Amino acid sequence: MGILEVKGVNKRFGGLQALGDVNLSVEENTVHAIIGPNGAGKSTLLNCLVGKLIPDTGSVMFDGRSVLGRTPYEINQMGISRVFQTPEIFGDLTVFENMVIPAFAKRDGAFRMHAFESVAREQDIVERAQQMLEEVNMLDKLHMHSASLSRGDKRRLEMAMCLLQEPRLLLLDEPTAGMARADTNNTIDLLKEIKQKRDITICIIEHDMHVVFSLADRITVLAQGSPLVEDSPENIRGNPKVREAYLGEAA
Amino acid sequence: MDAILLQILNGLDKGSAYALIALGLTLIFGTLGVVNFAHGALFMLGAFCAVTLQRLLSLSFETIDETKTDFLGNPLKVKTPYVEGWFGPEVGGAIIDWAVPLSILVAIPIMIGIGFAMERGLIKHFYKRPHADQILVTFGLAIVLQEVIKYFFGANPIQTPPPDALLGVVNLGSWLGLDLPYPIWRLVYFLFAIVVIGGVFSFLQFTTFGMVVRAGMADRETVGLLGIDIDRRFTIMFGLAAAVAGLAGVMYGPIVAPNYHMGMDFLVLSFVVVVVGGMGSLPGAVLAGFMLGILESFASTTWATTTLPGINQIIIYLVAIIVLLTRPRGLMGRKGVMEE
Amino acid sequence: FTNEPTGSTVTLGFNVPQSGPYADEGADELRAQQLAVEHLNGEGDGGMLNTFSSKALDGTGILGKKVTFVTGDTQTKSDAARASAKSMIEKDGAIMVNGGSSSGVAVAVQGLCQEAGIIFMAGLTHANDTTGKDRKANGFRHFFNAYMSGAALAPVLANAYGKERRAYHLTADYNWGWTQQESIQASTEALGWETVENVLTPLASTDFSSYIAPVLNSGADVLVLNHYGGNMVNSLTNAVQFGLRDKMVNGKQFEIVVPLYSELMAAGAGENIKGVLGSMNWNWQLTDEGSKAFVKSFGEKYGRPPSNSAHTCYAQVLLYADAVARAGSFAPCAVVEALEGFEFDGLGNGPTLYRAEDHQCFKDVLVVKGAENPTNEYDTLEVVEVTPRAQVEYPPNHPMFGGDEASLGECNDGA
Amino acid sequence: MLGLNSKDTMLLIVVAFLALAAPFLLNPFPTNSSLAQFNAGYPDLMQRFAIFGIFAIGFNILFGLTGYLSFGHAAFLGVGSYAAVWMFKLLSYNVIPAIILAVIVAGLFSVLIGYVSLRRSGIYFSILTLAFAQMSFALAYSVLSNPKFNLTNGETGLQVYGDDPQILHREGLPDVPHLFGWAMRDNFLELEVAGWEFTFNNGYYLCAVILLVVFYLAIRLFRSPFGLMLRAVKSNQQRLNYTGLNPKPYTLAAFIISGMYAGLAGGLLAAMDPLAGAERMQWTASGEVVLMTILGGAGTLIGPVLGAGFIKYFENIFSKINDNVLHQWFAFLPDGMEDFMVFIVHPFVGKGWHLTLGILFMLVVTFLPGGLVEGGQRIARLFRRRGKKTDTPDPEHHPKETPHVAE
Amino acid sequence: MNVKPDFSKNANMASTAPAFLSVYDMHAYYGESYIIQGISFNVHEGEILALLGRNGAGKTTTLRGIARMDAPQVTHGEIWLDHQHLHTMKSHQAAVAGIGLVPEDRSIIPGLTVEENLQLAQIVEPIGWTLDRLYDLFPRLGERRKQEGVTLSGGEQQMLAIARALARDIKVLLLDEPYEGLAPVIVDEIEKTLIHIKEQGITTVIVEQNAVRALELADRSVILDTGSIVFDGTAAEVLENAELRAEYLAI
Ligand SMILES: Nc1ncnc2c1ncn2[C@@H]1O[C@H](COP(=O)(O)OP(=O)(O)OP(=O)(O)O)[C@@H](O)[C@H]1O
Ligand SMILES: Nc1ncnc2c1ncn2[C@@H]1O[C@H](COP(=O)(O)OP(=O)(O)OP(=O)(O)O)[C@@H](O)[C@H]1O
Ligand SMILES: [Mg+2]
Ligand SMILES: [Mg+2]
Repeated sequence: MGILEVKGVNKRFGGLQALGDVNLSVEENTVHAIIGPNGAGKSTLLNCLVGKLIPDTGSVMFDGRSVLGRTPYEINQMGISRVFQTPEIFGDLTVFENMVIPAFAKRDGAFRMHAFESVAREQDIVERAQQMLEEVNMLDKLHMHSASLSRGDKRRLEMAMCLLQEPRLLLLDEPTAGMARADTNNTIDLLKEIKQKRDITICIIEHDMHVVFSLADRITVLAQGSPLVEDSPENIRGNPKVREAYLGEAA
Repeated sequence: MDAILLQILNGLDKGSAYALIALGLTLIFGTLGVVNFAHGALFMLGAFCAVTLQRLLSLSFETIDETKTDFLGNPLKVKTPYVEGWFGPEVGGAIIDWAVPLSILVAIPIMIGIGFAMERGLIKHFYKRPHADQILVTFGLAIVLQEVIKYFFGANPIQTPPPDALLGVVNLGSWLGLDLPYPIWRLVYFLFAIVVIGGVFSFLQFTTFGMVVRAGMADRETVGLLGIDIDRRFTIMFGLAAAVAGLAGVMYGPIVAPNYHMGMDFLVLSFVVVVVGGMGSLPGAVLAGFMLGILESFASTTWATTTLPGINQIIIYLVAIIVLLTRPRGLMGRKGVMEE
Repeated sequence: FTNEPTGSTVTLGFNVPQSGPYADEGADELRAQQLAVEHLNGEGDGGMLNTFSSKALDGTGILGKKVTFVTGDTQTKSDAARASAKSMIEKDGAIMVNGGSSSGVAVAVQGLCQEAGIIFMAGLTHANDTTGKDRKANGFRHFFNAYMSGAALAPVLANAYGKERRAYHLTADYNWGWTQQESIQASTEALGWETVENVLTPLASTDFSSYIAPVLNSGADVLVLNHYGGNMVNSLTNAVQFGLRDKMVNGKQFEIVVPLYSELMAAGAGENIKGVLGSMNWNWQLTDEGSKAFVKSFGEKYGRPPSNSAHTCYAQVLLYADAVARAGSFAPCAVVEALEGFEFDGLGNGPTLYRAEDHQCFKDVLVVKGAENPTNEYDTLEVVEVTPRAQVEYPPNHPMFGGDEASLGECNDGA
Repeated sequence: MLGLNSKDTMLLIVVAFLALAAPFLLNPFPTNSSLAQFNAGYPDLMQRFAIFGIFAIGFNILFGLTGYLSFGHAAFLGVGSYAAVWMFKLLSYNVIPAIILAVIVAGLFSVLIGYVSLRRSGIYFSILTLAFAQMSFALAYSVLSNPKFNLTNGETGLQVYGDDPQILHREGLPDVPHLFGWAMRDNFLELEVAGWEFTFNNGYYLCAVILLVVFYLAIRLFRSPFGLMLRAVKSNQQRLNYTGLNPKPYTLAAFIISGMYAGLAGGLLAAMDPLAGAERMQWTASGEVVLMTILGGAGTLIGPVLGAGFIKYFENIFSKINDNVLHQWFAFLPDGMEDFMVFIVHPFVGKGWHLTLGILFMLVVTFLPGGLVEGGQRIARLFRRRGKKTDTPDPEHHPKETPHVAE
Repeated sequence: MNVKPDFSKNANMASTAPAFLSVYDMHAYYGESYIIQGISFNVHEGEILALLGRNGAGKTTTLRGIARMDAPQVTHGEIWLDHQHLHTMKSHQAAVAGIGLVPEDRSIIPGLTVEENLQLAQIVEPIGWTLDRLYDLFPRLGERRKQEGVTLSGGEQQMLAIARALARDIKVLLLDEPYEGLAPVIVDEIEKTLIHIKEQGITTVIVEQNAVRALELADRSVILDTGSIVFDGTAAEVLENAELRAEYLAI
């Protein structure tokens, strides 16, 4: 029984069957990659996991509890964090403030009326934010307006925000897209390190096979809304069907 | 029965006024995304185009009539309009009489010009600014326009009567055996509204103009990358909207005598209509205009006001609340337009 | 007492609407008040000072102090009016406040002046409450009121249109509208008319078509428009548009009545008011000496005849100054005493009484009608009848005026 | 100090100084000079500055932080005033219960309206709040003032009558709003110094103290995690949701807090002048606070107060300048010139005060996108630049602009 | 080692082959921040230039500067395209002059369908490929032509953005990270397309984090670091120079 159990999920957009009977089981403390052609439904699947979309049929269980019908923030509070395909950050706030918010969410839950404390005086939170920024190499950008970050930096920031929450399940939708090679490698190292340090399950969507094969313990290939195969990375790399439908020369 | 039909007619008429005002507003507000608090002022300027033309046409020379006296006991100065002097009382009188319809011709270029000037001179700098700033600047502009009109024309309402030929009442129901007397000018207004609405719709529907402007609103930058000069089109759109607002005002003059603050009176209402119709939707604005007009008419009946005292005062807002709570984006709103 | 003038001047506060729909009305009031100040200071031709029955004023200001004035904008909102009046009192040291163009404002400012301890002379306020349930010791009203309109109009209406009439009232849905409607209904019913319906219309309405249309099928043959200002212009215009005036109902010609007229409204309504009956406090066409003197000096200065609210504001400035002069003191309570029960003449409207019990002026009331053939732009109304004062009088404890409970309270000299 | 960092402490001290010294600062001209017209240091206007400052600060907590533009905030102000006057009518003229009830009632009212309106965002939210406020206004103006059930006294405004119960009123207490016998409208000190007159009014100082308290609270709120969350709502609600935070209670709390600020302002208005008019709830009044906030600088701490002062100043000072005053000003000029100047200035003052205000709105927002606060910052920067110029040339401006490059 | 641009050696400014697109001493700002600090380079007609560098190096800024977008503000410098001076133009004029930019965030226009997004590109002359031809190139878009553009999957959006650039008759194609978020097979496809485009005589500037792929495709390469050019030479040179790659590209 995995920490995340997706059973028989279907999702239609008008005439389009975006997800067709998806079953997926993610084991605790593993890195599970989902790959597949563009438009296969990977992001849609992720959307169903975090409450952005509600599947037409099927069930999604996280740690034995259903996530369906819960709002995104409840799902996050259950321990699921997500990095989006196009960076979603608080553009009007500074990098530091961006980091502080998830720290509060982690510490105080979905709502707390702390209208008279001062952010600057919450030592634990401030330290936590700085420490995390250091880990992703962004401490020098602490007081920058996050909207004026370059695209790769925005991605790193969003990653850091999610990691700071120490989620039990981290969903990454193409976390290294647009990142410079050096930072991609750093990210891989960072994720590996985090995995080592604490119990975390990672579900990653990525088109960069370097990343996928460096991290994944298991890979599911999605095509046209349904899982094509699920296997270990070695086997996937060797699978001719996958090579033809997806990997091309990269394999 | 007659009473109900009559209220429907009234509602259609009110509705066409609302729809016409909202149509102009939604071009700027719903489509260009500029919160234009000066829209009411444009409507008012339209009405004052008619007032001005009427005044110009009745510019007079004075002759002294010794037989009568004025309020100070001096000999009375009799005024004769120049046009009557030039064309004779018959033709001259008729020209003055037709001042309101004539002013449509005058108002179109004037209002388009005002729209252009307003966009080029002011609004242009505010597309990328927060809505709040747009509110402040257009509100400022509205005040200035109003005060200028007040300075020249005073605060009192000024009658702009329709031509005599369109003055009376027709019985719309005579061929049905019903008694439905209805002012001719209001019918004219209704038809006029339909024509203008139809014209604007087909312009935006059957040309790519509408699509380009919508696209430009959503993402100016990208549209520029595709070689489209969006600024020019925004200016045209503004001119169009100003013309629609102005025409609504010109034709409304005979129904309600123009005064300098008539725009403000309509301003809030027209925003409500546009939003109830749904941001970015032209048909929505028109539909909401007619719907609110008719509902308001029925809420004004004695039956309604005795059942629910004060309902006539709040009906529009009540309906707006209900619509917005049941339909998140108004009647026909498009997603993503001014929802942040 | 508050703002006791110590220097060589005395300051009056003229609080009138300068923005909003009644701005023109306010401007006219202001002109008249300025003229009054000139006359008090001995400039100009003296206007009604020459015809005023009391001769306490001599053109050297008030009690030898030169009169100056400050102005303010009521915006026709009670809040703004009070703010403006307060600034006159607190900042400019005004000893009296005069003017205004709505009953709500009059009542609000009257209350303020009562508390602050200065004299308030109401401008155009027609609701019964101003000198009815909201009467105040420091407040005075020269203008007539809704009850008087009814009392003056009803007989004329009965004469002109007969006693068997069915009236339909459209009434502006706020305090003034209600009191006027109540008064007109009472006085017309007393003469045999029947009231078919009274419909309240929102103040913010501009298009009254949906209120006019039901009139057509109601069986009524008279429409009474208890509206003022823009409301009245629009409702009347709409009624005419719907052909009401050309209609025959119950075998009679359909008629429209506008109980309260003003010159500005009449100008705004244009042709539509031809032949429509209503009432007024005063009109520039009156031919008594006082009126003639006033129209002359106003007309020569501003090139136009004064409106009836201008007349009221002018008269009140003189009345106030005169009371101070007779009392020999600016102290509000002394002024109140001098004005209470004061009988005078020569300010238009014939012999007039400032009644002590409620500070309401009693004088002749005009019934007017829209001119059929105006010879110039100011000649919009013609006087049909001057209703004698006796006919419009009522006891101070009349139920429409707060009954027995209404009281002026104590006069207040302030700090 | 007081849990603020040094910059905020400075700001608070400056505001405190300005507020407490207002009777001096706002009366810079001798009473008999021709410029005395511009003095604003009389009780009523000073009270208004403070009260509308409070109103705008509260509005800014909602709008400046969350970006939710309420177009119906005047409803809370109005409700607060009505509540306060009712307390005067029923209990006594003591302002404490009146102000407390005003805040509570406005708070409850804003729970109701906020809960419903916050189900939508953007312009849809604005129109919902507008609709609620306009309904409140329409009902207060007419229906709720009918003789049978007179809650608001309609057009005239709710006021205290002699026959009101006032059950806690005792002999010896003033018959006007007071703070334990300390009448709001009285002045505790009137100074005359060589042609200058300064009035120290009880009511104003009550308002000023309350203003300082709520300003302090607003600073704390802006710097708090709660304030941060509100700014996050404005920036990216979706991200906030996926970060495990529920935006709803945050925005609702902000809405209620700002509603209570409005109620407080309404209560104070009634406490200074015990009359509550329905126009206080009209959309123009709601629009006014929007304008105040934007004009001063939305999202800044001091901006709304400046904006409120600016608009109230025009309303009360410029509207009172009439031709007579103009003639006095220009009396030193030769006659023809004098008339000409009066002719030129005339349209912009007195009954033309709106025109000036409108022009200033346009100028400020066009040239100072951040409102008056930005104007202040620019001036400050100018001074700083000038001071700095001597040390190092600004490295940021290394390449000179060349004319042939289009922007 | 620090590789400074050496114009006399690489001699592009004074090269014998006439430059087609030429950037000379460009300086650009975002507000107060000085991003592009005087860069010059040339692109010859029909070649593919790879513009490389780390996150935040200023690649996007450079492309936007060339396309004459409102931000950044180019305060100094000249940009020439085929004897026309772009630096006096607005972005729509530059577009008409022959610039086609595929922005890094794809900028699919909300509210418009796929087809409308393409039609929009064909409103102003010069018109390039027909819609049919574009759908042939990207069949996926043909299938989705009635769908709202922004609901496309990430990869589909990328295709649409490229297709939209080709719908106009452009002289220079500026690609900002075109492979980002694309399945490896699709990257292969697009690579082929780019070669095809090159054969049509269209000049291309490509910004890409997948530097090796970009360099394999490109004729020449320019490397940026914090707003300045640190290398300008042939693509082969970069591939051979391990030091350079390690220092600026981390590969
Ligand atoms: N809101 C929507 N309405 C209609 N169709 C949609 C919507 N959202 C997604 N789709 C379609 O569903 C399909 C799956 O999309 P999804 O974003 O899940 O793909 P993906 O696997 O993440 O692809 P990529 O790797 O390119 O990001 C796509 O064809 C897309 O066009
Ligand atoms: N709108 C902006 N306002 C201010 N600074 C900005 C803005 N956009 C980008 N910058 C800054 O300009 C610098 C260059 O950004 P640019 O986007 O050109 O980098 P890039 O090379 O494209 O990086 P990436 O590979 O991450 O996309 C970065 O330091 C970035 O922080
Ligand atoms: Mg995806
Ligand atoms: Mg980039």
